[in-house]
Amino acid sequence: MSDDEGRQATMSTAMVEAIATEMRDNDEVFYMGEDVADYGGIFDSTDGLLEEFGHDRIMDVPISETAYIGAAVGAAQAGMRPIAELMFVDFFGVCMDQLYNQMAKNTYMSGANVNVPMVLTTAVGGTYSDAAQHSQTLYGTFAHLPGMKVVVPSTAYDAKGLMHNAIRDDDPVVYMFHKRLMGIGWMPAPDGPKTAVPEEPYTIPFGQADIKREGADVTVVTLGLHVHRALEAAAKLADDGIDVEVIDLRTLVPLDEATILESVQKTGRLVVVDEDYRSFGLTGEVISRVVEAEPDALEAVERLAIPDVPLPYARPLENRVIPDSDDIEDAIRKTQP
Amino acid sequence: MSDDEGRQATMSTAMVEAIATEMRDNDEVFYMGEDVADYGGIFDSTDGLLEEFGHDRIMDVPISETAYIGAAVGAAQAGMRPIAELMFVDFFGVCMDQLYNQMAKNTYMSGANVNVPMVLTTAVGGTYSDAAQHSQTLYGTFAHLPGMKVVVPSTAYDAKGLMHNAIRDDDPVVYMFHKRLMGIGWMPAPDGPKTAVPEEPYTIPFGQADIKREGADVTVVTLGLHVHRALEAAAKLADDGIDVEVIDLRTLVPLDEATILESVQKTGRLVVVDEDYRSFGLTGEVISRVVEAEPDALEAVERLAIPDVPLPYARPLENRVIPDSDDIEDAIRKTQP
Amino acid sequence: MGTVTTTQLRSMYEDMVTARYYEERLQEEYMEGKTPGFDISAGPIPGELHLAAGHEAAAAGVCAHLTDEDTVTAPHRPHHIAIAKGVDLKRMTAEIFGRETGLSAGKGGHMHLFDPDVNFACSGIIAQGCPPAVGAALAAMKRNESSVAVAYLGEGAISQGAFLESLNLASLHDLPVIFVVEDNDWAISMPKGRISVPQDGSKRAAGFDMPGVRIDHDDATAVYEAAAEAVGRARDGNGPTLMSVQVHRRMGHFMGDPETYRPEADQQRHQERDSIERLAADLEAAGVDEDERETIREDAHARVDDAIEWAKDQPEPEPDAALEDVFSNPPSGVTDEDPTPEFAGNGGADR
Amino acid sequence: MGTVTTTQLRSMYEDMVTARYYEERLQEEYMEGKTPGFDISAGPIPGELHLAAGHEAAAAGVCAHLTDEDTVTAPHRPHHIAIAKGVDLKRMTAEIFGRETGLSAGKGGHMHLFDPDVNFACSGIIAQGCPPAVGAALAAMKRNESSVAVAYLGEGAISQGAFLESLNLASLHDLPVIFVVEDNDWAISMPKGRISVPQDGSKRAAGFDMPGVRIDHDDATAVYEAAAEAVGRARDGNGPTLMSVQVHRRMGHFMGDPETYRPEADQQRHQERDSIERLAADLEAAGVDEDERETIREDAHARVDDAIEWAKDQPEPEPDAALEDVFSNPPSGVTDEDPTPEFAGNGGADR
Ligand SMILES: Cc1ncc(C[n+]2csc(CCOP(=O)(O)OP(=O)(O)O)c2C)c(N)n1
Ligand SMILES: Cc1ncc(C[n+]2csc(CCOP(=O)(O)OP(=O)(O)O)c2C)c(N)n1
Ligand SMILES: [Mg+2]
Ligand SMILES: [Mg+2]
Repeated sequence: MSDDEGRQATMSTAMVEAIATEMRDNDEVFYMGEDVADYGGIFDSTDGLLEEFGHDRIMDVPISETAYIGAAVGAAQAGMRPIAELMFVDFFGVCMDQLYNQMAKNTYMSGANVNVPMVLTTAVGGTYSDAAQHSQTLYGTFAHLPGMKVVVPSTAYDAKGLMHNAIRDDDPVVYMFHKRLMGIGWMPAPDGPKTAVPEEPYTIPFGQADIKREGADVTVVTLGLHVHRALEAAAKLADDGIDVEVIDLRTLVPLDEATILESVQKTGRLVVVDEDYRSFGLTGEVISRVVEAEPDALEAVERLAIPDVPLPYARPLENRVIPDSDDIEDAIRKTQP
Repeated sequence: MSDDEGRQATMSTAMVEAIATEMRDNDEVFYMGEDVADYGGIFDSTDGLLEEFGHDRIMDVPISETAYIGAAVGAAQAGMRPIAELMFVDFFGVCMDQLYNQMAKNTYMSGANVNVPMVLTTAVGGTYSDAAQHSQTLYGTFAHLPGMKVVVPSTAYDAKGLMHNAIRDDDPVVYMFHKRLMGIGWMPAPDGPKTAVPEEPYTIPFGQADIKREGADVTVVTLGLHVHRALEAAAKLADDGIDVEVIDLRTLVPLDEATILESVQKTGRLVVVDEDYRSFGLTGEVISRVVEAEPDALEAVERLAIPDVPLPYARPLENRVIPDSDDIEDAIRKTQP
Repeated sequence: MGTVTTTQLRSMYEDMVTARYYEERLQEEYMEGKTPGFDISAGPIPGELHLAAGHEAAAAGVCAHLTDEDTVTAPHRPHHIAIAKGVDLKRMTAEIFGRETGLSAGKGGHMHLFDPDVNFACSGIIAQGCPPAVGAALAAMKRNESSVAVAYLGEGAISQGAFLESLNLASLHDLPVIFVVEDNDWAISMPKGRISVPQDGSKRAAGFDMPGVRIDHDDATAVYEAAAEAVGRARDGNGPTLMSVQVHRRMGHFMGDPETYRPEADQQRHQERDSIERLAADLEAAGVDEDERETIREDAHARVDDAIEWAKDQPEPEPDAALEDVFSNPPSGVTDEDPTPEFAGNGGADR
Repeated sequence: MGTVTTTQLRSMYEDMVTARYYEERLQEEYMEGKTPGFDISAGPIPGELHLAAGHEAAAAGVCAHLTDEDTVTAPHRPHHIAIAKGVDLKRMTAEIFGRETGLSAGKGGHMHLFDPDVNFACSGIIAQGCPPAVGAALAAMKRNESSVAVAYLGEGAISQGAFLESLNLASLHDLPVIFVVEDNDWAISMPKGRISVPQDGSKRAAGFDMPGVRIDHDDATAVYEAAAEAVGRARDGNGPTLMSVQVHRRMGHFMGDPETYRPEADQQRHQERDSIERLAADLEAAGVDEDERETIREDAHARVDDAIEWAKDQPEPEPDAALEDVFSNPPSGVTDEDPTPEFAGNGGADR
């Protein structure tokens, strides 16, 4: 919506609405996860779905991620369209073989004789002192390994459209929702993610980044929570006459290189902001794509991410390592002539 | 050794020699893995050790990577110095939680109250048609997650010194040996990895890249098998008057940024060659580090890696995606004025 | 001999002699170019090769009860199971030779055979075929279909989380799935007693409230009968079964395995126990005489020779084909017209 | 009441009332600033908080048999176990409040308490404490020490690969390790019957040739006696034991859990079963009267209040401390003089 008209919804509501619609339309869609039935998802990812669809289609599962996510792979190969939830992305290590050696590779290893139409939903992100085993985004970890489409919505509007596309997609999609954006009662979201959301279904194709704010002086490439932190920084800098363009990647695989390049050609300055670990990840990828495609476009570049340490617990420590809008502001200023 | 004098050894011999020496010196060192005892390691990583140390210290284990690698974590926290082998790095998905949520993070999560002096050895790499589940290097996957030192030797000399350092190190070290370099009877190695190796112990500190060939016209940054492929390309290009510098990273964590920068300041041209997936990995990281530190140093840059597809089986397909010396030659030529 | 009919005996025999001859022929082809110096990258068959001579009874005896609608997942040693499940022999062979017309267009190889026509798949990671088999069974239950799923694994895999978690999930929902442990005593160089307690994989069932059955001699008829019960139970909605079948490893773990860790007496013993001869005796008793069996064998051998011949004639894939098939769909996930409603086109843009 | 002495009863009582009061006090502190509107980021205690009121008997009854040399790994709900194991209460509390003098200098928080002085560690990932406990037991065996290891887990964890694989590894080598399942009927919102068969975790032992014992009422004395046998068996080199102890979840899964999924009657039932009152009755019978118990309680409460007071007075860590402690050693791995022999300095350089 180009303005705030229409029904406002939280990100979780929008996401759940897409799931419900697809489930109504297609009996082959079902949802498996821990605490997704009676609880409605620890982060509201299935809120209200049990009432409409019952325990058969909104399935609580044993705390056996390898077994039930692998079962989703098997059901998907049999032609169903399961959605499996990994409660926190930080738990990927207990089921990664199913995710990357089976779900992600079976299509290729079979010469596309077989496909795996499933969605893995998973909660990501920090900012609430959940420490090293419950606060990561792992964006780079998933985007690095081929065979998975990787989706990271930042608004309710995007969350719904991307979820419709994810469920309809014939390939495995990893759908990473940031806890801080969901609009959960006990974890207040910033203002941005709650947007106008049409009631009818719509899709947002993968690989189309979204320019969340247009600007002429510097390009900020980011995703998830940090879209909103970047917009905050941009609003502050506008007062100082620095005109910031904020690109929300929305999907990491596929990556919308074209939109990034176009923006950088305009601004000549690039700040990449990521909530994942700094090295061997997203910031390096975006910068390299630009340098490779347009060796002379960049006059200044900054990368901002978790400084290669696990996520600490205490607030001053966590605040130190997760970039906030002040950090983004500083990074942007550094790129200015 | 500055020339080929002295005893020549294969990479596996050199690696095993370091392990044997450390085991003789320190009763707390032991080795766990599948087929490491009577078989001597599928890739010769423990060849001959059973005879000297017996089944108690060269332990075959159940095919339960989570259990035995986690047991190594526990034994290390109790002060022993276990070496645990993951037969192929491609299997990391069945035990990743122990590797990254326990082994790699316990030091940080305990405020260094606890440390985890263990080595994870693992075989990496393709070139022999072992397909998507047995041919990866996953360099970027491991280097991305904080808390593990990541070592990738390319020669017998380096393999020995790095292994001594790895076992003596008080922190977790992931030691990735490339199958094609080991000098295994049934998988002929190229010429390079067999080098002169002193009989006595020596260490190579982590974070010191090694300039395997000096050159003035272009910097090739690479590691593992591709050090040798780059040297081959360099030799061919020398005939055409292109003087190639080849940097062997040797460790990814820590990464020797200084050596890379110094070289690039000299050559102005950078080719990064990796046997891991292209996106969100090593090539992007190296390029970004250079661009960040020396925004104007680079006149040309090329990245060469697996083009974001799983590793295919048939030879023409595998050859297509793993960079060979011709590909490196081409990439280097593209950087030349 | 209970329930098994002569037709079924004959059909199992056919599968088993096909599989045995197939492995022998592949061994020949594989070793060509690798003799005398074994170089894994030389010769007409690329990569690793795990052959299953001595395992045939476990495949034939179980798959005899399955239709194309039933799902089977196999581990790294899959050929005999694929054959018993009815996987297209020619395209499977072409895949093993790395050819364009192979089941996976040369991308998968011998550990990654997928034939959706008969719902067969495999994976080279220990025990990771179990969860997808449970998933196929779950799909059958959800769709109210009577198909079942079978997950094969080695006795070395009985201590892997993926298998153990699958037992609970299958038992919890009474899913129509059968786990078949092919117990050949060895996990590469590790004898089963060195790595698992108890050694009999079927005993794992006890901790998961499901029946476990052990067939401790590789007798196809005995496997058939145990499987009749297990598959019947699954089809009737009465839940999963765990079977452990004693088989034999007549060859090395993979081709090129020197087997220096293996006592000669053990090798000997595994050669002597021949499930095929055993089944021949059952056939004889059922009135299928050596002449008839000879005909079956000859037909089987011809089929195998044909498949190998055909496969070797197939073209290798074009190098650039390596860049295809990461996704079955365009990366955008959009195949048809963009169903985005009009006003949503600019929807995200300005928040 | 068999083997338990009055001293031991008294000591268990002390641990249990300490733990109970600790959780009640933490609950108060935690909810401060989170009432009426619950915001997980507000108030003096950061992050999630999983309290163990109702679990005390499982901790006290087992840890009563342990010394500082024995290792314990706890899951996400660790305080009562830490207390019974003798973890420094002040530094643990400071850690929970995110202070610089906390056990982990504020880096770990309540799910990541490490006290090497008493060999206590925990992990927030389901069942992943099991393999390290097996490793501690393996180290003890290799070093010929008589120490044992105990891995705690919830009944929700009995279907996780890490636990199941650990059973085999421990049983295979007869390692001195005890697995203690704290069965509080619930895994967050999932009742045990919905996610595991059988529901009694101790039954898993059957598939791994090891003894399984169930204590189906949370009676510290009964736990103590079962643990005496299990720990004794381990110390004597006779291998592992799997125990499952019925406990009760008197509070929500984590603080802020609305428990809307939980029937009132169930909540009621869990409140009524009080292991502390039960133990009080045992103490009474052993001649420790209410006056003496009151003194024990008062001392315990004072210790807890002190610890909390102290913790809240501690400084928060400096932000830049976040950048330290990824490694205990310099990244180079070299602490002392470079022991590289002379000629090796340039060794790699020219190949
Ligand atoms: C998770 C994992 N760990 C290790 C391996 C390497 N590996 C391949 S086959 C094998 C032995 C398997 O033994 P078993 O299950 O008994 O099957 P068999 O080969 O005897 O048929 C091992 C360890 C693997 N493929 N996956
Ligand atoms: C591998 C993994 N999956 C899921 C979770 C999320 N989680 C945390 S506690 C919990 C429930 C645990 O139940 P139980 O083991 O019975 O312990 P309780 O909380 O009842 O003490 C879950 C699912 C996790 N931490 N790790
Ligand atoms: Mg076997
Ligand atoms: Mg519980």
